[in-house]
Formats: sequence, structure tokens, C-alpha cells
Amino acid sequence: MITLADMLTLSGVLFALAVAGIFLNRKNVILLLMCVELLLLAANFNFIAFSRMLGDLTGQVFVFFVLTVAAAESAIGLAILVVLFRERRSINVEDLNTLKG
Amino acid sequence: MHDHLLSLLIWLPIAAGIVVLLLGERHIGAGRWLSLIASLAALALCVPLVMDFNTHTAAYQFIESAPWIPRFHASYALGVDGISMPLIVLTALMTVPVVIAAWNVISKRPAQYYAAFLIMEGLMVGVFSATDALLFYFFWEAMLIPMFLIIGIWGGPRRVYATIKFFLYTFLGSVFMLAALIYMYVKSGSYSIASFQSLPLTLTEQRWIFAAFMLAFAVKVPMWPVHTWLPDAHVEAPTGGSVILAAIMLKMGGYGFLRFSLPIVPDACRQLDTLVITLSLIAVIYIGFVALVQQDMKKLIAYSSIAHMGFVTLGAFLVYAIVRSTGATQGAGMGMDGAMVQMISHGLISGALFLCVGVLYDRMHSRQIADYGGVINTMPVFAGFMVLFALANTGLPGTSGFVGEFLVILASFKASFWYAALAAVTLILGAAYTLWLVKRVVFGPVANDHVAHLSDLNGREFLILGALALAVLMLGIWPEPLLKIMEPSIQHLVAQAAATKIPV
Amino acid sequence: MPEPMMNLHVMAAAIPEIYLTAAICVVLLFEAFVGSKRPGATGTLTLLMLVIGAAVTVAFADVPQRMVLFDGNYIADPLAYVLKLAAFLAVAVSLLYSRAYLQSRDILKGEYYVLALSALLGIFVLISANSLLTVYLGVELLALSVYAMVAFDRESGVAAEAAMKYFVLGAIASGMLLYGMSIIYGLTGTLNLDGIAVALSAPHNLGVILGLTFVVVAVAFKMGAVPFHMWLPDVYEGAPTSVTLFIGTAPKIAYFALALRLLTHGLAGVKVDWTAMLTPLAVLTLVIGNTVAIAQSNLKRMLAYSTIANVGFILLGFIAGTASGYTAALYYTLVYILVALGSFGVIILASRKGFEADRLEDYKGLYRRDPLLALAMAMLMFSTAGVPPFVGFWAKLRIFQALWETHHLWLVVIAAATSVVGAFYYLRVVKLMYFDEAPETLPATAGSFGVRLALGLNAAAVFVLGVLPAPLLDLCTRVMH
Amino acid sequence: MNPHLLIAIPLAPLIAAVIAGLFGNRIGRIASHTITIAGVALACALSLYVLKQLYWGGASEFNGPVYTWLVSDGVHIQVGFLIDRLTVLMMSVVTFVSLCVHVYTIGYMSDDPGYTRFFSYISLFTFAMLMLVMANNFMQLFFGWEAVGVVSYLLIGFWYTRPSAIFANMKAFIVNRVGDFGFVIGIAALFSFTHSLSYTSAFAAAPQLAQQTLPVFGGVNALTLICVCLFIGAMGKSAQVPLHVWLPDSMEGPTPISALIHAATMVTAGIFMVARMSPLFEHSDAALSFVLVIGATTAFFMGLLGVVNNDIKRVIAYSTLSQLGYMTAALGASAYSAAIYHLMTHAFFKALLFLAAGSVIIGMHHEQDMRKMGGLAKYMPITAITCWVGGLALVATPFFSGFYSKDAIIEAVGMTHRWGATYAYWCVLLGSFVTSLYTFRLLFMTFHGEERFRHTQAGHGHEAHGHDAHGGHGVHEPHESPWVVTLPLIALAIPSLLIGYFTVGKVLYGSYFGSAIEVLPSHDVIAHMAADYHGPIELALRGFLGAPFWLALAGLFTAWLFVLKRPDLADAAAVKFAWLKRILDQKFYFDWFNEQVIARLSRALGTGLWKAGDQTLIDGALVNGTAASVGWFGGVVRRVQSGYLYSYAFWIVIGLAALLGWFLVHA
Amino acid sequence: MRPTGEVEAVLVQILFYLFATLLVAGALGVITARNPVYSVLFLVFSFVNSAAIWLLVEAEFLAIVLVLVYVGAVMVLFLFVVMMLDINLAELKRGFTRFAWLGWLTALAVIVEIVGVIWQHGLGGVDVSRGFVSEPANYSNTLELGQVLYTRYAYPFELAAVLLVVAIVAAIALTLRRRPGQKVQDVSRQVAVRADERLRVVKVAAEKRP
Repeated sequence: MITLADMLTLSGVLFALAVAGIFLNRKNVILLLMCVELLLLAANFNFIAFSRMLGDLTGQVFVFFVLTVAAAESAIGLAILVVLFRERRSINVEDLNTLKG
Repeated sequence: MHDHLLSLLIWLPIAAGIVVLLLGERHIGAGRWLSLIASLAALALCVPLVMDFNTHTAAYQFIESAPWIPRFHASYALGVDGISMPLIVLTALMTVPVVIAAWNVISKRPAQYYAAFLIMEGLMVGVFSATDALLFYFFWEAMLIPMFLIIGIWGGPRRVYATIKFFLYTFLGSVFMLAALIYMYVKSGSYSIASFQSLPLTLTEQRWIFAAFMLAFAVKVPMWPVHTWLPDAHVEAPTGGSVILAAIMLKMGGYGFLRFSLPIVPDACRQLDTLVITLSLIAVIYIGFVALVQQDMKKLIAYSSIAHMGFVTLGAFLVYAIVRSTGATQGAGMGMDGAMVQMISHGLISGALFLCVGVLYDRMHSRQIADYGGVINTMPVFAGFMVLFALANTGLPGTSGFVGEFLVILASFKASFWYAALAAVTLILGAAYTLWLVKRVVFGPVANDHVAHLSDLNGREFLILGALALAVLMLGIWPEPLLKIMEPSIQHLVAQAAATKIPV
Repeated sequence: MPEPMMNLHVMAAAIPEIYLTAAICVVLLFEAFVGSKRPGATGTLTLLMLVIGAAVTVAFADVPQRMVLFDGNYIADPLAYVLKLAAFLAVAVSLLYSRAYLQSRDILKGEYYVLALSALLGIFVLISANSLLTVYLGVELLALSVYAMVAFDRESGVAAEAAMKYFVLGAIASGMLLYGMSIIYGLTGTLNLDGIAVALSAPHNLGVILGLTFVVVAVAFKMGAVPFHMWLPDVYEGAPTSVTLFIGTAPKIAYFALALRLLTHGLAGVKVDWTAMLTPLAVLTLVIGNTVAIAQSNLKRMLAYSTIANVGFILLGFIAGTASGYTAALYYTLVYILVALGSFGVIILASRKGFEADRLEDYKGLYRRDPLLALAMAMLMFSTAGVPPFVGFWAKLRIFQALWETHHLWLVVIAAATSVVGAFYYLRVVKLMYFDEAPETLPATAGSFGVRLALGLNAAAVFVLGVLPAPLLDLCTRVMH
Repeated sequence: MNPHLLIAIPLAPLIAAVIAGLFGNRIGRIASHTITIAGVALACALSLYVLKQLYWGGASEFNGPVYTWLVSDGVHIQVGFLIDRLTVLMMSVVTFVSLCVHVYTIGYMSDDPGYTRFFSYISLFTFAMLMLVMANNFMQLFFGWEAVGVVSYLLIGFWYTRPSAIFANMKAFIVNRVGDFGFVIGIAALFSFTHSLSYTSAFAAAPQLAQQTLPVFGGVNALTLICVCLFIGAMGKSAQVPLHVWLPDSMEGPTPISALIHAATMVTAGIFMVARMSPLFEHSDAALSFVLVIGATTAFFMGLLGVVNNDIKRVIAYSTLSQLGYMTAALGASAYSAAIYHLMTHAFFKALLFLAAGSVIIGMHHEQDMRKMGGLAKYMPITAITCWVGGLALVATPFFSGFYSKDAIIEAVGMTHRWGATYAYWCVLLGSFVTSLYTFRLLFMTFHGEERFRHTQAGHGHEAHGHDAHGGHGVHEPHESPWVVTLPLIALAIPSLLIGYFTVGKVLYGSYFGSAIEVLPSHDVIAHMAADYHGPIELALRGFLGAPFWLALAGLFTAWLFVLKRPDLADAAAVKFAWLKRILDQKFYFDWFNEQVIARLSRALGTGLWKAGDQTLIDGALVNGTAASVGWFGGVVRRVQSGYLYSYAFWIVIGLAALLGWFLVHA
Repeated sequence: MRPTGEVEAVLVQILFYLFATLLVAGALGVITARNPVYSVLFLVFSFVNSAAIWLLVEAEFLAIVLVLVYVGAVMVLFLFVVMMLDINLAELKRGFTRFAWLGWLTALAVIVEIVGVIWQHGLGGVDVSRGFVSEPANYSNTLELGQVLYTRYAYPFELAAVLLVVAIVAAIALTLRRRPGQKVQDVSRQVAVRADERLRVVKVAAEKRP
């Protein structure tokens, strides 16, 4: 039997891995976008877990919207990535440091 | 007209200033005359203010009140008593010479120059006439802006440093005062100063509020060790700026002590008066020595201002020591009288001295003492004025400079021998630095070619210096009219300061 | 299932959103068929739509008291009404200021206006959000529009960099928001803020704290509180100035609403916890915002840090934790927006194609080149510094007052001290404009008469509201109670 | 007495001074001196009239206000007059000497460009001095006190282009201010007990004050403190050791000033003040002892300095110091009337000596060095004779005015028994030898012996006065001065010779002062001496037998020996007693100490406080230091904003983790 | 045919742990893979595992959507972009920096904090060890969702629609490029053309003979 704790722990680990992926990755911007997807996935796990535990559908509705939003977000994120690549000819995270201080 | 006399005094110069600003540099001729007329009109408005002032009451007079921010119980409330009225007159009086002194001298953006001073005048009158703490603070802070611009635009080579230092120093002080005012508003539910004065406060509260007030007023006065903005600001400011700074703005600190610190937090003042007095005495002596070695005329006068303002704070805070040492408040009023007279007198004298330096600067473009010598040979009339004001600065009897110092020393002895003894050191130091300045600048053989080609005062300069000299002498020979105006308010203040506000 | 009452009478309060959605479509279509041939027409239409929108809002959305619509997802109250009007105004003014800028840089495309309107819609959604779901959607709608706007100048590498950073960090934040929401949802079983408010009443619950922390971090990120502020300077600097102007103003209303709806309404029961969390953030924000601003040489970046510092003040209002405190925060937000509109407006008007006028030294002697701009900027700077007679003074005063009412002595002291530090860099701008001589090389400023008039009015408002602060203060108090 | 009349006395010279001062250049020289002389003459006439009224007319003394200066804290501080016999005596002396000096100035300053200014000043001075002596309260006393100081300042620096003059005037003012420092504290102390500044209340409170202590310096008698403080003021004004240093330098002023201010009137203000305050001083033996010792010290040691000086005016200046010491010693011996009496006689003969010296200086074309004079009696007989009269009066030759006053002082000091009296007695006694020595040395060197002015090379090295009217070259024959110069000499010589004879009985031993001076019976040495008094002739004859006379004679002999008979002996003595001469040449190192130690220390302290305190510590460390550290902090924190996305994300997570950690642990 | 009771519970648990392990491994793969293409594939793998877990907890509709929308659309988009951008893979391959341990430590701290709250304190008082109650057999997750989506959540749904429009507009505005000099037909101009615009009579001045 899957317990709430199992699900929450899994989401917690996913969340931490996603976050770690963002600040451990020094090279590739695309990877950041992927980590964001993982992040949202972690939250979705929580929603589904609670929704199921509470017997309340609202959480799943939320996940539905999250998925929608995540798709839209990816689209925009990738668009920005394309613009960035066209200007910089690089999607190296370490090159993204003209703005600082 | 009496119903709106104070409003007129505030807004007439401000309106005139805005008009001058709008006229712009192209119509500077008209702007100049308008400024003169406005400043004279403000001075004229002081006539009914003085004439119809009831000298038998400590209550506010010429009161006006209109709702301003009803939700905060803050109102546009104006009124004067014997403490603020003379300062308003001083403000109106000192603006006129500033306007006249700039006549042909200020060539850079003159319209803005005049506008800044006229607006300043209105704001300063506002500070002295506000009976609502929020309104007071509003004017108090607003005034920083024109002064900041005056020093920054028309100042000397290090003007930026000086003006930013000036602004931040005073801003630092006032922000904490604002915090204290708001605190008391939260407690009392009103911003009227009277409600603050009647608000019971525990000793701890009073101490905090005292500290906040102290920061604000001590910076403005300025007291040692928060005085270092003053020499810089004075040195870099244009003549008018120095005059207003010395003559009026420093007085706001003293006024603040009298209007806020003493009546609102009397118990904290009682507890911490030694601190204030010690700092005052340090100002008198330490600064006296520092003034002695200054190489720059304005700096010297600036330092001398600090020393003189030490008497103001000393006189204002004598009341507790007097009560401690004699068991009664008798004599405390004299200290406060002395503080007030010292403020008025210092306004006239330091203003005049800065004008004198301005006269020299306009001709030689130097404020270094070493560049001068023997000015009397080419500018005898000027030298006469300069010597007169210098002597007044040393507290010569017969000039206004004497009255305040004398009263404060008399009162301070009642508090403690040492207070009097240390305060009286100013007799020696004041004479030393002032006369040494006079010796090096005014007397002696013609020092160099530049001095040899100086021309004496023109009519305009003669007029303003003459008027100030007259005022200085009149106040010195017969100060009673001034004292009479102040007396009921001072007595009231002594009673307030000596009372306790700790709730039982 | 209750029958949804979908008639106009009931939905009147939601007219602004409905109108705006329609407006987005109209503008989009207009751009597709007309706008591409007549550059600028879409902009005019958008401004027109905004004006009409404000009128419509005034006509329909002025609800006398709290109304809940759309099955509890939507709330309309006087506060929302005022905030929406303010947002209309802010967006309209910022678009007005930006026109020439966009045109001269070849990014005057209708999509820009569509994105601005959708961002506005996001703002509205947040303002009227009454459930975690609408909050999230509002946040995303606003954020996605804004990410795109930041990257809108495709010729600019820094803009793309800024957009990328903004996007990634923003996504992390919304991920955190989501994570926090999920836990709160799990603990309360509802997404509805009213329901959450009822369900969550016991503070110091570990589970709640876990969720709350994520939410607070997300809110702090959106507002730009330290240490979640790092996107803000980069984005402000990197984005085209017109976008900086946009994101520096109207979205602040949304973030204020976000904090208000989420924290003070939904999570009111654990106020003790989130005020305790916000306190160190506010202190850090005040200190770091103000000190780092001093070290800047880029005006946009400096204003970004100034924004951060101001956010510190807004947070203080929330920390006070009373109606008075929220009123103070609201007032501060509105005042901040008014001032930010003006200051970024000045930057826009001072810039030219190929000359962004975003370095501090570009303002040397501005007074000589353009007295109006210099005067306006000086007034705005003094206002932000909190010097009367400008409105910024009252904003600070109101915050202090709220803090005193709740006996936050040390926060008052810190706020006061840091505002002095802050005054320094505002003064430096005035110094550059008024005290320094202009280098020969700087180009003249521009702006049509209308835009300059708007800027003048903007600055005048800062002054008039400074001298007569009562109406706006009253309004804020009224809508908050 | 008519108050309007009294007001007219100081106002007349004031108005004259203002007119001459402000409009001098317009109305011209003659009008200026006419109007000022008229003003002073009017004041003099009225003073004499008041004197007559008071002494012979039986009028009662006047003590009343003129106007209320201010009311503070219920205390009425008024400008008012106290006119009694003491006052009126001073008024008469002041106005008379002033009148003489006015007239003399016409000649002496005839070709000075500052002619009208000078008249304005001395008239103003007369006004100030009158305000001082006529005061009935301490405020006005202090006003006059400072006002005479200021005019003195202006007059010493009259030739403002001379560096030495403008140094001297500043020095004079500042040294006086040191005295005033004490004076003001004395006034304040008195006020703190009496709540009044009027003399009357102060005098009334004196016996009580003598019982009170002040908790300073471990508890000090209130009255003693008050009196000592007041006397410190007097030490400044009356040039008592160690505040005497300004007086010799003040000779930089024109000679009439030396006569008027630095001999006859202003410097005696301190003496007058102490006498005026006799009801206070009488109740404090300690204070009187202090006065006595200071006075006696001044009398003897300052006289010594006169012996070695060669500047004719400076010798007289040191003589003045010495004589002021005598007066002060008399005050200390409770012989107030003797002090005032000596003040009066001294005013005449010292003014005479100064004016005579001035006449010599004119005759010598502004040469002041006695070593370049000699044998002048032949050329300027009137000057010589009057000068001799003055000199004989100074050395207290019996029958001369100085004898009656000075002998009384020596005797009074000898009779008193208070602490320090023995020392004081020896000082004043030996002082008469010294007095005689320098006086006759001056007379011999100037008027007799070799005509040394013929040896001086062309273009006398002495710096001409500010004006160059006399700036000729080569040897000039000395010449007698014009009548405006000699007339005042004669006018002063007569009282110098005779006034003692005619007035000693009444003023000194009689009841002239009445209640104006209060002496406790136990202190009253003058009363003892009065008991022995049998008329001026008898007194003078007795004087021939007294030690002072013989000491004076010894001084005369010594002077004759060293100056006229064996000048080489003087040189030999100078070599033999080089250390002594060095000390005397250096004026006991007072100036050295003031300039090298005090002034330097003050400047060093000022510089130190300025540079180290203000600039380094307050401005540098606190103000700019705070600004810098804020800036530094900003710069450091700024680097945290590295520009790298991962770093930003990292900070977000750190913030999250920290918040979570903190609140989870604390919940 | 559904297994029942204990068996089902254990089976579900085993499957959950299996998928969870794979999911975590996939996630680790995403963040550690040196080639972005691998990362995307790892991500796809993770999503598939997630979908499986969601199926296990009976959120069928979302599981399907996850696979369809994510794996089917979004991940393809990712791959597409990764391929399209001419990325210098060699440069991207260099791994983490020397502060990696700090990053891992922080991540660990977050995990410890979250997990600690869940396991140690039961999320502040929730019974977290409870298993999910199975829905009845006739329960349709999709139906239930469909019933509320357009009624109770109509407002959010509309908003989601706007959001998607915004995404489209933004993506187009950002990436669509009109290259100058490109020859394209403008139909509306072609249709709106007038006769007098078609033909221009050019009068050429006669050239003088040199």
C-alpha cells in the first residue's frame, strides 16, 4: 500500500533534485528548463497524493492546470532560449553573466 | 488679515519664489525685483505680528487651524508664542539681506537662486509657526531640499561633498525624530504639539524619545560631536546659503530643544541634562580652540557658530541643574532667555559676518585668511563693520552678542560653578579667534596687490551691513522689548520642563 | 451542485477581467489585420482600450462590499476595485511613456501590447484571487507575459539573458509556490482562501510551516525581497527600458495583492509564523537593497535596488500585521508605483536610439539639457528618499506608524537608519543632474508634448499628493477596512 | 539730583563721538575736534558741578535707574547711576584728564590722517569710562569695563598698519579678557546668591555671603570666591601681575592714549572697582590678602623693569604698573581711600609725564629711545620743567601731590596685619627706591647730560609712526612743542604739584568718602593715620624723616651716579649682573611664557583637536568612515550578485533552507 | 481482473518503490547527464515513471495527460530545440565545479527538512502512514474531472486558455523572424492592387549622342 508519506517523500526528493539540478548545472540552460519541469512534477505529486488521501478532486484539478501552465511555460522558456541562442550563439550558463553586481 | 498672517508669511514667499522660478532666467530683472518686494513684504508682515503680539500670555497667538489629514488628526495648525515669534521675525529679516546681497553677484541661474531662498523663507517660517508636529516636520524636512540645492549648485569646489554631508547628517537626525513623533501620535492620537506636551510618558519612553530628538536637534544646532557638517557646508555654500544656514537653520535645533525636548520629555531631560550640558561646554571650549587655528574665514566663523550655539543648548538645559543645586526653578528662565537671545543675536551677527566674508569673496574670490591683510587700508567702511561684528561676536557688551552669553553665564552659575567657569572661557577663546581673524584680515599693512585694489562697500552692501549693525546694537543696548515678548512663554516652558510627566 | 448564476448582474464585478480578455482578442486581431501596416495604431488602440476599461471598471466593478464569484475562485471588493483602477492607470501610463521608445528600437509590435494586456489580466486575476488555483494562474499569467516582454527586444543580448534568468528563477519560484500550496491544500483540504482561513488557525504547526515557508519564499521572490531578489537587478537592467518601466510598476500591485490575499487573508491564522519569517527578510532587504544601490553605476540597476529597498518597507507593513499595517503597505505600494512610473519614464525620455541613458553619468547636467526632466526626476528622487513635501514621505510615515502601533521598535530604527543610507544614492542622481556640468557628447532628450505633459503631471502628482496626502491615505484606509 | 543732568554727562561725549566717528570725514577736522572737546568739556563741567553739589551743596547721593535693560526671570537688570563722592571724584578726574588729552591731541595728532577717528575714539572712551564709574549695577559696570577695553583695543591699534600695534592691541584685549573671565564669574557668583545685579543688594548681602560656602575646590567661602573673581577682573584691567603684560605693549598707541587710558583712567578702573566693592572685600580677609600680595608684587617687580628699559614711554608704562601696584596694595590693606587718592594724584602726574614724554617725542621727531636723547632741557624748557614736576610727584617728594598719596599707602601697608602684610610692606618700601631710580634715570637721560641725539646717524632707525609727516632725515634740532601741547602740560603740572597739599586733609584723612567706601573698624588703618594727621605741612615735614624719602634720595643718587657721573659703571654693572639684567630685559619671562607656551599650546591644541579630533576621528572615522563602510559593504554584497544563474538559484534555496530550518527548529 | 486485499496492497507497494526508484534515478540522470539529448531522454523516462505511479494512486486521467502532453508534446519540443540549436556539445560536457559538494549538501538539507517534517512529525499532525483508499470500480476519474472542470472551475479554465494564447503569441513574437530581402507573397496586397499601380509608364529622356 502506498502511503501518503511515501508519496510526499518521493516528491520531496524530486523537488530537491530538481533544485539541485538548477544550481549544480553550470553549463546548459536547457537543463534548467528540464529541472523546472521536474520541480513542477514534484508539486504535482503532492497534489495528487493529498487529493487522493482527502478524497477530494480539487487537487487533481489543480494538477491539470499545472500541466497546462507547464506546457505554456516550456513554450515561452524555449522561445526565450532560442532568442538567447541567436544573440549569443551559446546557451552556456556561465556565459550568462553580463548582468551582475 | 490677522487670521491668516502666519499663512501669508509662509505662502507669500513661497508663491513669489515659484513665480520667480517660472519667470526664469530670461526675466531675471523682474524676478530680482519681485524677490526683493516679496522678502520686504514678508518683513512688513512681521510688523503687525510684533505690534499686535500679546506679551502677557504664553498661549499661541495668531492661530490658524484647518484640517489637513483628518484621519491622523493632523491639521494645518499655525500659531506663535514668545519663543517662535522672534525667530520668525529673524527669518524674515535675514532673507532681505540675502536677496539684496545676491543682486549683481549671483550670475549663475539667479532666478533659481532667488526662488530657492524665498521658498526657504516660507518653509522656515513654517517650521517656527507650526503647532502641529507633523506640519512642523513637513516644513523641517522640506527645507533641506532648497538648502541642498543652494549649496550644491552655487557652492564652492567641494560643494558636492559638503551638501550631501549636510543633507544626510540632518536627514539622519530628523528621521529618528519623525519616528519619535509618530510614536507619540500613536500614543496620543493627535499630532498637535500640545497633545504631545500633555502626554504622560514613562521614563523609558522618554529616554528613547529624548534620544531621537537629541539626534535631530543636536545635528541641527549643531552640537559636538555631530557638528562636522557645518564647517563644510558653510565653507562651500554661497554667501546667502551660509547666512541662512547660520542665522536661521541652526536656530531650528535650539528651537526644537525648547519646543519639543524640554516640554515633551522633561523627565528624560532631567536625567540626561548633564550630557547635553557637557556637550555644550565641549562645544564652547573644544570648538573654540579649533576655531583658533582655522585658515579659512568661513570655516572660522562656522566653528565660532558652533561654539556660540553651545550657549543656546547650555542655557536651555540649565533648569534641571538649577533645581538640583538650589531646589527652585528661579534662574532657569534666565538661562532660557539667554538661549533665546543668543539665538536671535547669533542669527544677526553670524549672518552679518558671513555677509562680510561674502563681500570680500566677491572681490577677491578667496576665503583664505592668508590671502588678506590690511583690508582696512582700502576698505575702511567695510573694516568698520567687520570689526563691529567681530566684536559683537566676542560678546561685547552693548552689542546683542553680550546679552545671551551674559544671561546664560549668570544662570549657569546657579547650576554649578564649573558650568559658569567653563562657559565663561568663551570670553577668552572667542576674543582670541575672532580678533586674530580681524588682525590678520582687516588690520596690518596692505598684504598684496589684490588687497591694494579692493574697492570699498557699495551702497547695497552698506545698506544691509548697516541695517544689521543697527539691529545688533539696538538689541545690545536695549534687549528688553525682545525679552518682554518671550517672558511669559519662557516661564511657561520652565514650568513645563520642571514638571514630571511620568504616569503614576 | 449549485446552479451557477451566470448573468451580467452577478458578474458585473468581474467585468474588468471579462472586458480585458475581450480587449486582448480585439488588440490581437487588430494587430493582425491593421496594426502591421500602421505602426503605432495598435498602441493607440491599446491605450484607448485601457481608458475604456477603466471607465467600464468604474461603471460596473465598484462593488460596495466583498463579493465572491465563480464558486469561490474570485473575489471582488473595494480594494480590488481600487487596485484594478490603479493597475489600469499604471499600465496606460507606462505604455504611453514607452511608445516612442519602442518605435525607435523597432520593437513596436502589436504583440507587445497583447502581452502587456495579458500581464494586466494576470494582475487582475491576482487582485481578485480567492483560491490557490487562481492565485497560481494569476502569477503564471503575469509572469509568462512579462518573461516574453523582457525578451522582446530580440536584438539585445542582455535582454535575452535577463529574460532567461528571470524565466528560470521565476519558474523555480512558482514551483516553490506550487509546492507550498500543495502542502497547504493537503492540510486544509481546500484551495479556497476563505476555507483555508477557517481551517488554518493554529500557528506553529510544523506542516503548516513547511508549506508556509515555500509560499513565503515565493511571495518574497516575486516582490524582490533579499535573498530572493537577485533576478530583479539583472532584469531591470537587461530589459528594454520600456519593459523595465512596465514590470517596475503595475505588477507591484499584483504582488501586493498576492501577499495580501495569500498571507493576510488565507493564512491569517498563522500570521505569527509568516510575520516572523518576513521580519529577517525585511531587515535584509532594507539593508542590502540600500547599500548595494550605492555601489551601482547604472541607473536602472540602481533603481532596481531602490525597488528592493522599497519592498523592504512594504514588507514592514505586512509585518506590522494589522489593518493599519496593510493599509500602510498598500499606500506604500501605490506611492511607489507612482514614483517608479515617473523615474523610469524619465529614463525613457532621456534615451535615444543607440543611447539607453541608463548609466548614471548620462544624467550629468541633465538640468541644462532638459529642465523639465531634471526637475521631475529630482522630485521623484526626493520623494523616494522620503523627503517632504513629496508623497514618498507619507508612505514611509505610514509604515512607521503601523510599526509603532505594534511596538516594533527595532524595525523602526532599522528602517529609519537604512532610509538615510538610501537617501544618499537618490541625492547622487540629483547631484548629477543639477551640480555637474553636462558633457558635450550627450544627445538631447525627446518626447512628444503629450508624453512630457504626462510626465509633468506624474511629477506634479507626487508633489500634490505630498502636500495634500489625505485623499489617497483615506482611500487606502477605506478600502482596506 | 537731577537725573537728566547725570544722563547728560556720559551722553555728551557719546554723541560727540558718534558724530565725529560717523561724519568726521564730512564735517572736517576742526568741527570734529570742536564738537568732541565741547562734549567732554560739558561732561567735565557737569561732573565738577555734581562734585560741588555733593560735597559743598550738601546734595545726597543719587542711586537710581535710567532705563530697564531687560527683565529676565523676574530679575530687573537696569542701566542706572550711583553717584556718590567716590563716583564723582572719578568722574571729575576722568573728564578733566580727558579734556586735557583732547586739547593736547589737537597738536599731537595734527598731521595724522586718522585725526577725526582719533577724536571719536577718545570721546567714546570718555563715555565708556563714565558709564563704568557711574554704574550702580554690575551689568553696566561690565559694559563700561568692556567698552573701555574695546576703545583701548581700537586705540592701541590706531596705527593699524604697524604690525607691532595690531599685535599689541589684540594682546591687550585678550589678556583683559582673561581678567574679564574672572570678573564675569564673580558677577555670576554674586548674582546666584542675591538675584540681583545692583550694588545695593550685593552690599547688603555681603555679611551673609561671608558665612556661606560654595561646594567648589573642596568648599570655599562664597564671598572670598566672589571677591577674588572680581579682583581677577581688576588684575586684567589694572594690569596686575601676571596679567600686566599688555600694558607695556599698549604703548604702541599714540601718546595721548597712553596718558589718558593707560595711565590715568582705564587702568585705574580696577582700583576703582575694588574700592567701589569695598563693602564686599571688607568681609573677606583672604581676598584682601590676595589683593595685597598681588599689588605689592606688582609695585616692586614691575618698577624694577622700568630701571632697565630705554624707551621713554615704556619706562613710564612700567612706572604706571608699579604705581597701580601701590594702589592695589593699598586696597589690600583696606586703605581704599588712599588707593583712590593715589589714583587721583597719579592720574594727574602720570598723565603729565606721558604728555611730557609725548612732547619730547614730538620734539625728537618721533624718537622714543632715551639713549638717543640727553640735554633736552635746553631746547624744551616747559616740557622739562613740567616733566620734573611730574617726576618729583612720582617719587613722592614731600609737598608734591604724589607724596601725600604714596606715603599714606606705604604707611597703611605697614600698619595692616593681614596675611602677607610684611612681604607687602617690604615691597612697597623698596619700591620707593626703585621708583626714584627709574624716574631720575629718565629725567637725567632725557633732559640732562650729553646731547646724544647728535650722534645718531642720519635716518633714525626707529620705525616712524603710521603716518609719515615727520618722516624727515638727518639730525633735527629738538624743539619745544606748540601751545596746544604745552598748555595741557601746565594744566596738569599744577594739580600734580598742588592738589595733594590742598586735598589730603579732606579726601584722605577727612570724611570725604563718607559712606561711599566701607571699611570695617578693625581694618581701618587710615583712621589710625588720620588720628596722627595734623595738616599737610606737618605731614610733609614728617615725610623728610621717613624711610621712603631716604630711599628715594638713594635712588636719586644712584641715578645720578650711573647716568650722569659714571655711565661706565652702569655698563660694568650690566656685565657683572648679566643674569639679573637678562631676567629684567626679558621682563621676568612673562611674555616669553605667554607667547611660547600658552599661545603655542593653544594653537597646538586647536590644531590637534581640529586635525585629530574633528577631521580624523569624527569626520574621518565616524562620518566618512560610516559612509565608507556602508559603501564597502555594498561593494562586497554586490559581488555576491555574481551574474550566474546557479548562484542566484543557490541563494534562493539557501534562503529557503535557512527559513525552513530556523522555523522548524523553533516551532 | 483486479488482485484484491493484501496482495494488491503489497504489489502496489512494490511497484511504487520500483517506479519511484526509477523516477529518482531518471531525475538524477537528468541533472547529471552531460549530453542534453540524454537529459531530455532521462526526463521522458522520469515522466513515464511518474505517470505509472499516478496510475498506481488512481489518478488515471492525469497520468494519461502527463504522457500525452508531456512526453508527447513538451518533451518533443525540448528535443526539437536541443537538436535545432547548434550547440557545442564538447563545451557543454564539462561537468560541475568545485563547489558541487555545497550544492549537494544544500539539496540534502532541503530533503532532510521536508522528509523530517513528514516522517518525524507527521506533517504537523496528519496521519501520513495511511494508505490511499481505492476508488470503487465504477469510478471514473476522467468523468469526475470533466464534471467540475467546466462548471466550478470555469474561471480558471478560461484563464488557462488565455495563458495558452499568451504562450502562443509570445513564442511567435519572440522567435518568428522576417528576414529582410526574403521574397514572400502578400496576398492582401495582391488582392487590393489597382490597375494604375500595376503599370508605370516611364518616360526616358532621350540620350544625347556624344
